[in-house]
Amino acid sequence: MTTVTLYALCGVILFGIGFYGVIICRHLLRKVMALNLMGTGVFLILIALARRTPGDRPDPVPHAMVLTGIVVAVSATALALALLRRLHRETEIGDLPHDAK
Amino acid sequence: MSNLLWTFDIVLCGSLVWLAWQTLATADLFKATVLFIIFGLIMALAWARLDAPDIALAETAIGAGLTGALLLSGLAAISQPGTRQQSIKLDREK
Amino acid sequence: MSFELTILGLILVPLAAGIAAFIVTRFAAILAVATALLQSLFAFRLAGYVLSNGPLRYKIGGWGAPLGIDLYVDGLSALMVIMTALVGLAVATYSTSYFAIPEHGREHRSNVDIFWPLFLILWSALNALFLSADIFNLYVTLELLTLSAIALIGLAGTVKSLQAALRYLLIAMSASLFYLLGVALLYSVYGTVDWELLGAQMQFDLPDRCAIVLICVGLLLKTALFPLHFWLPAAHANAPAPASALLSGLVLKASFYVLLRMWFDVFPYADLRAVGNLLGILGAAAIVWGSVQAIRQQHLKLLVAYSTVAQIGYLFLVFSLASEPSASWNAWNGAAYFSVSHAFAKAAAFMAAGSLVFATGSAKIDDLAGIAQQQPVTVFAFALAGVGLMGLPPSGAFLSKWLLLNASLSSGKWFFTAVILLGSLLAAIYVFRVVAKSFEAGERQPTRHVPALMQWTPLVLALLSIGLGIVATRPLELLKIGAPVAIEKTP
Amino acid sequence: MTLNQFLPLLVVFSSLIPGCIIFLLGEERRIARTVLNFVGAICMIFFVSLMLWGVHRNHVYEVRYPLIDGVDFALHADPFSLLFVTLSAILWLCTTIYAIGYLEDSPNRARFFGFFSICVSASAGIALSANLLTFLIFYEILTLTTYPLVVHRGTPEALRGGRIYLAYTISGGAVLLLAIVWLRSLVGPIDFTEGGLLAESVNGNRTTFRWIFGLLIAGFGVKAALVPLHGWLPESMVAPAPVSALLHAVAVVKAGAFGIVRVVYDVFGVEFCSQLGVTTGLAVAASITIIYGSLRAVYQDDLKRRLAYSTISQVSYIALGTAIAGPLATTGGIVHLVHQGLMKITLFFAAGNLAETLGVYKVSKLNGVAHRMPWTMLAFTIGAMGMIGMPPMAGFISKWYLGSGALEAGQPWVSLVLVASTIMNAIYLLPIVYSAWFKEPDGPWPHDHNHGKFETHLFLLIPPLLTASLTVLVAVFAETSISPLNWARFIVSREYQP
Amino acid sequence: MSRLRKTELAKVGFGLIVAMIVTALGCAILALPGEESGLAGAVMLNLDQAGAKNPVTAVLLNFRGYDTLLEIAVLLLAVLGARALAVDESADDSEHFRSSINPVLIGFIRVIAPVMIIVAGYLLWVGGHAPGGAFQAGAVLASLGVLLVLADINWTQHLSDYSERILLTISLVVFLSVGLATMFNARNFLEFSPSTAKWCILLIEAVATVSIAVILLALFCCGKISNARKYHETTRGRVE
Repeated sequence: MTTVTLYALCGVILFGIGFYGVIICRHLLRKVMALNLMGTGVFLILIALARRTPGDRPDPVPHAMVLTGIVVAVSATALALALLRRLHRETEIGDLPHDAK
Repeated sequence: MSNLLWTFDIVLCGSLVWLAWQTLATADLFKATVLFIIFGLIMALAWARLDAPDIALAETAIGAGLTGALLLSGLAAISQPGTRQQSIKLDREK
Repeated sequence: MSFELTILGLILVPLAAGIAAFIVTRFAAILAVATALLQSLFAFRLAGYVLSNGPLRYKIGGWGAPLGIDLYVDGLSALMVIMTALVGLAVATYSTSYFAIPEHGREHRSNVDIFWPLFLILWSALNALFLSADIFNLYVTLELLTLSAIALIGLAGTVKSLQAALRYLLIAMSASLFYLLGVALLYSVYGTVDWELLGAQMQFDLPDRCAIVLICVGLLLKTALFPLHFWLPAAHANAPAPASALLSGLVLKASFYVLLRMWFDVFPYADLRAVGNLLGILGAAAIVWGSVQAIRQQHLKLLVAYSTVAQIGYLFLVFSLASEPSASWNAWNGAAYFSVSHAFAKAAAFMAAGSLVFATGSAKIDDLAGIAQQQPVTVFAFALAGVGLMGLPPSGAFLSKWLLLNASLSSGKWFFTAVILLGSLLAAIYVFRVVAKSFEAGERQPTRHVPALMQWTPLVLALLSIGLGIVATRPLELLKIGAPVAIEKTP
Repeated sequence: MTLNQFLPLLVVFSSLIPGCIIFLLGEERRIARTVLNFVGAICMIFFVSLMLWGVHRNHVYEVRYPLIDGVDFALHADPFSLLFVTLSAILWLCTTIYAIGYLEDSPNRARFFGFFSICVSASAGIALSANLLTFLIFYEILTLTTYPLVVHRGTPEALRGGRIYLAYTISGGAVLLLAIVWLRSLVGPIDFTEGGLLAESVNGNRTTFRWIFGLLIAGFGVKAALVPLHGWLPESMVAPAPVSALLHAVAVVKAGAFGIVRVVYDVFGVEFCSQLGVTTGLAVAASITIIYGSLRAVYQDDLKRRLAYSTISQVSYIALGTAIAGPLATTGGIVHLVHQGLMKITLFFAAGNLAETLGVYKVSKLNGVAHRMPWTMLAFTIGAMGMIGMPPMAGFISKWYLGSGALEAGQPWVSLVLVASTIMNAIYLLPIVYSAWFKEPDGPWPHDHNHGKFETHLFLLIPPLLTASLTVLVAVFAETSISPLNWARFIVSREYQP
Repeated sequence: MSRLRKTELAKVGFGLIVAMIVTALGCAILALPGEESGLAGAVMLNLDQAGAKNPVTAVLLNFRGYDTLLEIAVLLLAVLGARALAVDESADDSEHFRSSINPVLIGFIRVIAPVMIIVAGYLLWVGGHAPGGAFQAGAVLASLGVLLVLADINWTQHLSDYSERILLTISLVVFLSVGLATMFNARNFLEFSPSTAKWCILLIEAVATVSIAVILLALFCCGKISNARKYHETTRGRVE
């Protein structure tokens, strides 16, 4: 096992934990955090795998992709929180009703 | 040296996974948010370890810092009473 | 005007217009309609280039794949861009009236000011997605699309719409991450994210399989294929009517387009027969389940939204049907054309539904009794759109179903034949439930006056969805250009 | 492109365009609407006569437009299509007059006349279709545009009738679609061709073709109201009288019957059908329908429902004539398409007059009605006699040809069916005539509208008298060159060409 | 009780599914080739023409600049969404507005603000050849803004909504304009000539820093910086 695979596997686990949290956690704030964890997992996989280059300089393309991804994640988080605030203002509840309607 | 790094890597990964799990598992939302921010900071270490200083910087500033601030302020906002009456009115209008 | 300006214009003009509409709110509506007109022009010009030159690439930044990002246009993407342009034009026209109504502006005017930039950026995202040749760039455009869609849903400001938007956000963002992880795996194996280069190399090893599954799951979640559709009805039914039209008509098609592209151009689809059959069966289940749910709904917009769940099912039949070489051409064409005609019909249906809801002040189907007398144009538009949904001749959906039926018969997959026909019958039931209600005699209170644009735009769009059945040769000609090599090119 | 090629399209447009304009005109523009209707109807008759003249001289009228590769939308005028389209055009004119009188001062007339005109273009389109796909397109348009007419009144019964109507016809359309796609996927694109085409292109699997034939007949049988697919017809009698008269007695059911004839003769070919052994099945189904329809008609007290069951029974004469597979019987079947149309529309007009003027809907309330409305009942009587098959009325000719055709083809049991049906025709129609003329009225009429000089509105009176006289004329002048009978012979001579 | 068991069951079941996904992915990761350079070679080959010595910056703003353009649009979208969702608070909570201004915080900010601005400038400049760049610099500036908001330092009162909207969008406008300007030189969209690439990138990054900072701050303030004060009133309770 190399460092690359260690971190990549760590990323996979984070992805799994995040996905589990998005679906299973009740509170919306926690779902949002879980979403971020999931994203971090993917980013970790990308960056870890980018380090498999022969030299000591990692592949910069995944790095750029991850930067893009981080920005997307923060945008989504902000939007989710804006929705959450508004929803809370109007209903005082922090989770979604169970039925899908 | 290599063994030391190995240990470092394993501890780092282990703590990342543990923090992630705790973020979702703790009962207290505030605690979870703080754990999440710590997770972000440790993550920056991981980025640095993976020769990704750009991302380490971005993660500290955006991932941990701003996302954390957003989460905290969101948490604060939803800890206050809302204006429920209005919501019922809004609902009826539709 | 050159090809370069056309293809860039399709992406950048709405983006620039969106920014402008955000800064100078006063002229936002005029700007949007002008942009929409320009986009239609661009879209047809682009199709012209494709028709005369075959598939084309444009290297952004001049680097070219794999280092840079390429834009790519072939028949399928050109057709999608035209669809976006025409539906977008209709939605823009409709929205000028819709958001001029104080009630839709809600308590604060800022909603209206925000709608136009959102709409234009969404448009830009759609075009960017249809014209991208880079699967990571597709991720970015998908995100752009999803975020604008979420914001549009939230624009309604009701509790239900907020809940729906949040659920949509969580699902769609996880879906994006699935997709991104798939892309990451593919990149880490092949070192490129250009789909043509990927398609040329792709194997069927474990990482490839994982990537395929991840990408499929992500896109299925975004396209709301049964049983992953649970987020859709609430989101589409609670958004403001123009937004519903965009979401059901166009946004879903975007993720379906990506899947269609990936499946036939990137994935080794000959090896995916089992997955394809599974998708086909899920599609069939979606048709039945969505239609039955639509029949059971009490609210007009929910009915239309469940109809979307059903109609999405037809699109997925292609993955099963196209695995037989004798049927692949018909199936692929049928699915591509179905997504276009459904966009028109569904957008028209949602806009007509929005007008009816406004006229009666109620979202319930039961409150539509006898409205045909007072709102003949809108009811007629809804009924015509319904014809497009049922797939009765001479609508575009009819020809698509004809192609799909042909494919199912020539591949011997009788099960799908039965489902396609059953779907039409069920669609007839839910459409005529509304139409029959509107014919009901009896005293009813006078309805509110519906602005002319909100009456006629859905009608024109519905007529277009019918017209698609009459002018199908040209679009099908266009589809041939750059159609996946794996597909037999002769009918 | 010459005008010749466009003529079929012009026929369709001559009612489609007025229909669309009528929608746009709105409710209040009564005069414009009336003018448009008449202009359209007269244009249609004009174009049709042009084509009649031309087809007789072997001119070819065809428009073709590709929908997708290998699938054409095509209109084509052959003698058989002209027979149907002429009938539609003439009866449309009559019904338009009638409808203007009938719907005077009722709401939603723009909607009514708009859809009505489009229905007529749909049936003209059905008549002129050159292939099954085009046929299906117009068939579905007919279904859709008839629906608003059935539910026109918006009452719960009307909505129920509409629902049943749709359930039958849309399912029929789906079955038809399946059959057409299936057929096409086996033998490629085929146009209607006199004498049929399939015989040459078929190799092997006959069972498949039997299935397809069955599906096609089932699809058309819904509209032709073949038992057991007839359920919608009595229910949609809730529609206003002009709708029942033109659409349910003529356009819609005839579209189904027309389709059956097309399938047997111009798609499969009568030879091939016999080889497959499907004609007997069709003949039996038609016979059962004839007997069943007549039987049920006897027990109906509601006048329009009685007529509806009578329609079910009579339309199957056409299918029967087709199935017997001999020149004489086919002539009988085809000419019955026209004759039955003329007679049945007369009956419906008359029934509508009774309902509209006097408020009489039931057979049992008809006593002495002829004293109040002699002209209407005269038309009714002529129609009824024709239905029974008395000379010198139209029905006699059809039955005569059918009967002798059956004997010619060596299927004498068919004449038994004819006899039985004739007897029952008499049982359910003659009592009406008798009580109307020879019984005394029971009392004042439920809603007696006084229309001054005439027994009812003039516009309501002219059409039945017109169609009644046509019923007589087509029979009296059956041997002249312009009679429907002669035209039917012309058709049959081409179908049975070697 | 049964409902509880049901949710427990769902948790376990879903956990198993996730475990399967994770296992499959893990196997896929282990099956990947151990050495793969991806596009690193191509990037290095073209680095001297890209106008930035830091390969990540080169990829972000040159090779895949189009992604970055769209990504800034994503950020803007989030602001748009937040603006649409923000509720215009009425002025009724103005009384507890001047409740407490924390003197320690203000003192801290006095010290830290110049440092942060310098750091941001440095990150922006250094991004051309070493780690750093617009996102990082923008994020630092935004953090400063957040601190100011938290300390109730009302620096936004002279910022009209109009100029705020311009600040929010300026980077997109400049990015688009630079991209289009390259086309006048008979080049493709966003194709910088090697000689001017450095300056194009610097210009874009400089403007992007401002916009990103404003956007991120706006996201923190429910879409509108000018909302900051009112908004802060509703949240401070918990944060401090």
